[in-house]
Amino acid sequence: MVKVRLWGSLRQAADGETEVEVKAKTFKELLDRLVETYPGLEPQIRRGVSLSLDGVIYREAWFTEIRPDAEVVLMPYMTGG
Amino acid sequence: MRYVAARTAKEAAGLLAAEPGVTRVLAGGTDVLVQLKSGLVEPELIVDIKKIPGIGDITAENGGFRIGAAVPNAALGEHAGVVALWPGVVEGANLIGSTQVQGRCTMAGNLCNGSPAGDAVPGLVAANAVARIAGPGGERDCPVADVPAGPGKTTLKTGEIVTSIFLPARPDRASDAYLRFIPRTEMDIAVASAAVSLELAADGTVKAARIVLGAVAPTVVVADEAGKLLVGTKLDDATLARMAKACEAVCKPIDDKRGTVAFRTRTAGTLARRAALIAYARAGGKK
Amino acid sequence: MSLDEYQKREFKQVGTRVRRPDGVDKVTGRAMYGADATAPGMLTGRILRSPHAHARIRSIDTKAAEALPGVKAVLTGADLPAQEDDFIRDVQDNCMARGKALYDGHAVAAVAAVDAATAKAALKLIKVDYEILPHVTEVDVAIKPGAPVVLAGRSLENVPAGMSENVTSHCEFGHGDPAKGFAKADRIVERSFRTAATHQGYIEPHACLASVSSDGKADLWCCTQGQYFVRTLCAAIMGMEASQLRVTASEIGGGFGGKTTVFIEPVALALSRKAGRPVKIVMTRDEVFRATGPTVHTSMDIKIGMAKDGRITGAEAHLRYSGGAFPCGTVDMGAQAAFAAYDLDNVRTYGWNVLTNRPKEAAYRAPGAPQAIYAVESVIDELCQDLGLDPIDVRLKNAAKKGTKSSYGPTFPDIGLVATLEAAKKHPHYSAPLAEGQGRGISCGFWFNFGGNSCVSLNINTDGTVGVTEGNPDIGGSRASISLMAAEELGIDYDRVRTIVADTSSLGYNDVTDGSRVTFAVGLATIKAARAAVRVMCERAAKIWGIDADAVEWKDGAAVPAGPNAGKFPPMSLAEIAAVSFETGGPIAGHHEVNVDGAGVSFGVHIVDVEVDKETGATKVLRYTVFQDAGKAVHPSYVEGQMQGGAVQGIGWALNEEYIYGADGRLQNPTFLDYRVPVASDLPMIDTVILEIPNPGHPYGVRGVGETGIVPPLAALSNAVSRSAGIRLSELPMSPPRVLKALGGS
Amino acid sequence: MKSIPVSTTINGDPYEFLCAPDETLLDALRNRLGLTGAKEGCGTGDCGACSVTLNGRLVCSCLVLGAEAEGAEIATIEGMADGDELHPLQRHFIDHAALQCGICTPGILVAAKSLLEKNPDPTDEEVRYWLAGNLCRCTGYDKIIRAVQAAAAEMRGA
Repeated sequence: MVKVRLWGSLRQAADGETEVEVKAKTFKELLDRLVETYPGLEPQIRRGVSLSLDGVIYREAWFTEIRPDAEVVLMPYMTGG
Repeated sequence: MRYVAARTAKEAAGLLAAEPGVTRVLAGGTDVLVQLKSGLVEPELIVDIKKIPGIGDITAENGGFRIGAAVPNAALGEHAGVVALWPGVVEGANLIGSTQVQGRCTMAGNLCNGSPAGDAVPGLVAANAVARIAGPGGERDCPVADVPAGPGKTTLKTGEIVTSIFLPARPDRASDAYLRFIPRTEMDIAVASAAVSLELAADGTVKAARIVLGAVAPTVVVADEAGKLLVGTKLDDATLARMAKACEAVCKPIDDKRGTVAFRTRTAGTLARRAALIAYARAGGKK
Repeated sequence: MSLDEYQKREFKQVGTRVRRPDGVDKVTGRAMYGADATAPGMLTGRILRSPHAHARIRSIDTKAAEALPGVKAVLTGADLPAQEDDFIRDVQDNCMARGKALYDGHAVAAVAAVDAATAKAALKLIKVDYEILPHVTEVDVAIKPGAPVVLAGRSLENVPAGMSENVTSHCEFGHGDPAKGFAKADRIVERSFRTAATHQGYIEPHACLASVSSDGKADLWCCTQGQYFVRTLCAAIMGMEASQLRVTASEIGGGFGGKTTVFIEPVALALSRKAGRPVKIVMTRDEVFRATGPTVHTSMDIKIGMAKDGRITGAEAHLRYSGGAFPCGTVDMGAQAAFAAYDLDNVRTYGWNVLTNRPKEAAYRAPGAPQAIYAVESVIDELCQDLGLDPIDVRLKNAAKKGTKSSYGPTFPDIGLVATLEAAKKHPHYSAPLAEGQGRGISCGFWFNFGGNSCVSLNINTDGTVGVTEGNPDIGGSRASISLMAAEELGIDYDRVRTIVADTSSLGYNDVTDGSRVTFAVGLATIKAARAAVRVMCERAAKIWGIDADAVEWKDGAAVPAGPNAGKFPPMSLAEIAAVSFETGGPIAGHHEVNVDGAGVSFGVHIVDVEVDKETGATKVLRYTVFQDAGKAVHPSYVEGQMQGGAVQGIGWALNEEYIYGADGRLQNPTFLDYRVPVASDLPMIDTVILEIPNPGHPYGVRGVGETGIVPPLAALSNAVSRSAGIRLSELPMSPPRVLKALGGS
Repeated sequence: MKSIPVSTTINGDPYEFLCAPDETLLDALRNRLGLTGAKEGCGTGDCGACSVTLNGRLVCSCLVLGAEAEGAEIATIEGMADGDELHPLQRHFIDHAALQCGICTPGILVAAKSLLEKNPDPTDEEVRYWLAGNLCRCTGYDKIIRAVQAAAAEMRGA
């Protein structure tokens, strides 16, 4: 299981939690599990999310491996200037 | 649209008078071409006056100078005689636009553009400068102060063009100064401005003063009362404060993207005070 | 990517100040920008724009325009296809209104004609029947229930019930409990701030030349920060296949985020398809201001509690951003960045995006961050003043560092904020005496930096020179830095490498030049492409020597046997291997395609001294110093240039730049005369101090440098002006009328 | 609108072209003569990207009618280098990293050359005020001022 930190406004879609646990070994699995467990997260995940893994931000990268003890933070997908 | 480079002032006046549509006189073009670009005007006829003999000359006359209507302000600033006699007029003229604009823009154009914020105009009015006007009926002289009639408007009649501006002689112990306020250090239109022309008595007190404010009313404003307050003084702080208030009293500005009524009014007084001190020092006054 | 990319090394090329490859063309006037392209039979395209802030388009009559001799095509929104995807539809509807004009300047029709005069005349013949609707241009008005609705039905599921339909999204970030934090504070400051919309102000107006053939093949030349993204958008709008549309980026005359999307390109393509001839569109400056993508305007409430010793106990921000008439996510980035510089136990940011009748926002250098950080850094400065604390000491006491749980979630790896603050503190500027009436301000700044999709192809020419092909328009000297990295990796001179920017048909997809990503991400791809070429060269040397490829290594620009057991052969240089490449197996190349992650965040600290004229409210900037963590500075001059340019854009934002709307909802100042970007005489020299804290996610330790520099100036100036004038300012820009009013002078 | 024939001298070479009466010199240079080094950033004299000299005076070519070029001497960025030898200003702009995107560079170089002809030893402030009509959005002007001063020093033989 990996602990995933959500940002505040996703709380309502995740039973009021800002930290949830799902079983996943990769970024893609993580997203799939999140959508299965918390369907309310689907619209945001479809719009795009980034993933911070131990402080490094990944914008896509489905197959990024996630160790069970890794710090995983979901972030909005970012665009810049 | 037609473009004609007139060979004489008479030809220019005739062309302009004969054209029933919108016309523009082209000297430096720094306002006319902006109007064309923005689509603000679509003239039927543009008369370029730069080829008229003598119109690009500065000539000494009766202790003063006659400035041709096509003299670019950069050339004015390079003329040591004019700079020495009317430094405030020249500094106003030289504040218009960039170096590039200075290479083209003229005092006569600034006057005829009719903007209350034109940087050359307050100094000319403070100097009691006189415009020479050529028209279908011949030539006439008109105080510069009487040319502007409101934003974008002048008292010039159909077919009339300004051919030169005369800056009169002035006595010893006299000088002038011009200050404007802009948000940046360059490239802006004046939000408020003030020209002050002073003549001092032998004892260093002010003998005559003429204060002219820009960008605070539909045309430049001669602040007569404010000027009178300076007479007989050496510009002590109390006098200057009264003078600034008197300037504020004649301001009737508008609120727009460039400044508020309150800001323009307050700043006009501040600039008049500062310009008076500069003119006073230039005239040899010692406090 | 991972955090073990970085390896400490001695650089030979990287870090030197070489001449840029585009230099001679740019100083001689030869460089080709967007408006410089021509094509045989080219038509001139022009766009008709709405004079209304908000109006229903009842009908558009184009008959008279079409009948005008010389007019070859007329276009309206009805000519473009319906789009399923919200994002594409918004881009398309922004390029050409459909149903409603949503802001002053919104395109409603376009023509292509044989020359500009005919096109201009044709626009006048188009009759648009408008039904004028109530408009709203201010975020604080648009957010209120009952405000005119700009676009209905666009609120996301995360928007709390009961708000205006103009509120399209809501976000919340943070951890801990600010209320508990405030309870521990000795002093709490709560203030509201507003920032005006600003424009990137690139000097080159948007320009493009489109040529669509009857067989469906199309070419588009344009000034853009991302030719591939232009292709994606235009192909979707035009219903074309990506392979049929080749987009070539011209030299770009500034972008700063504003050229990351399309405005005129689909219009030119559609006109060209209709007319059967190439069509060129060049925007006027008026069009650039009214109808491209300025940044958001904002309204913000900040509350920060501080203990007497300077420790921040609690922090909260409410951010209301408006990116104009279409939804945007900029407030999310502002909300994440607001408190990123600090190690806080109790922090919360809330953000709302609100629609207004203004042009659709585009990115502008660190989008969303400067505004929020301005507000936060202003309140911190006020707390420092109230508690009698040194502003750098307070920031050091609270500074985020390795291991800090950031206000937006992730725990920071190695970051450079403490080092940057310490450099600022010990710099002579910080301790220089100030004269009476002068004020000194400081501020921290932050930006995430991006990686992203990057493709690089590197060819070893037979004469020993190297061609690098990459796909990101060079906006700040990236061709030089990419050449430097290729030269470094290959062990050859910089002068032997030439880097070019490819069109969309020549390389795989590249993300736009944004997020300060190019030197980092394309640089990484370049290094890996060079390594791939090195592997081939080592194999060739091995073949020539008759030894195992594993027994050859690359050293100082040459293949050498790897150790005494490999055999004794003299080094074989790149040029020597290249010279016989045809004989040893064929041309040699390396390439690398990757979606790069591992971008390193960047922090900056700015110090500024100002003097406010208390009689006019005018601010003079006296001295300015920028400190920024760049990671490895590949080309120090260009790093400095980014820092200086960002600082000056921020100075303009702080002092004079603003979008001014009239009561009629029309933009009042769409000119460089009244949209006042800083001019040379407004400024002092901008001193720079580069810190090089390596980014663990890049082989050379590179971070992005392009964006962070615009973040600190807003608060640094505001804090300096506040200290000089003896008042607290809370609105940008600090134009003289605003400052004089705050001083009670008018 | 009837076109006007214009005979002029550009960078020392004779040119003849036809232009519309309301056509700017900038448009004539760019669209009729292929001299695209002067750029249009604003069309209203506020950015300086179109700077050229007209009879020795620095002007914005967007504020000059093409017809006014009749009989005039015009100098543009294309005439600044001597063959393949760059003018010292051009060289120092490259060496001092005084350009980034480069769109303002031709106008700034033409303006700076005109300054140094008038004032070979300007102060930084004089350079800044002379160039105030040339907007640069990339550099913050710092490196531009330094490059102009370095070129001025070289040209003075200092």
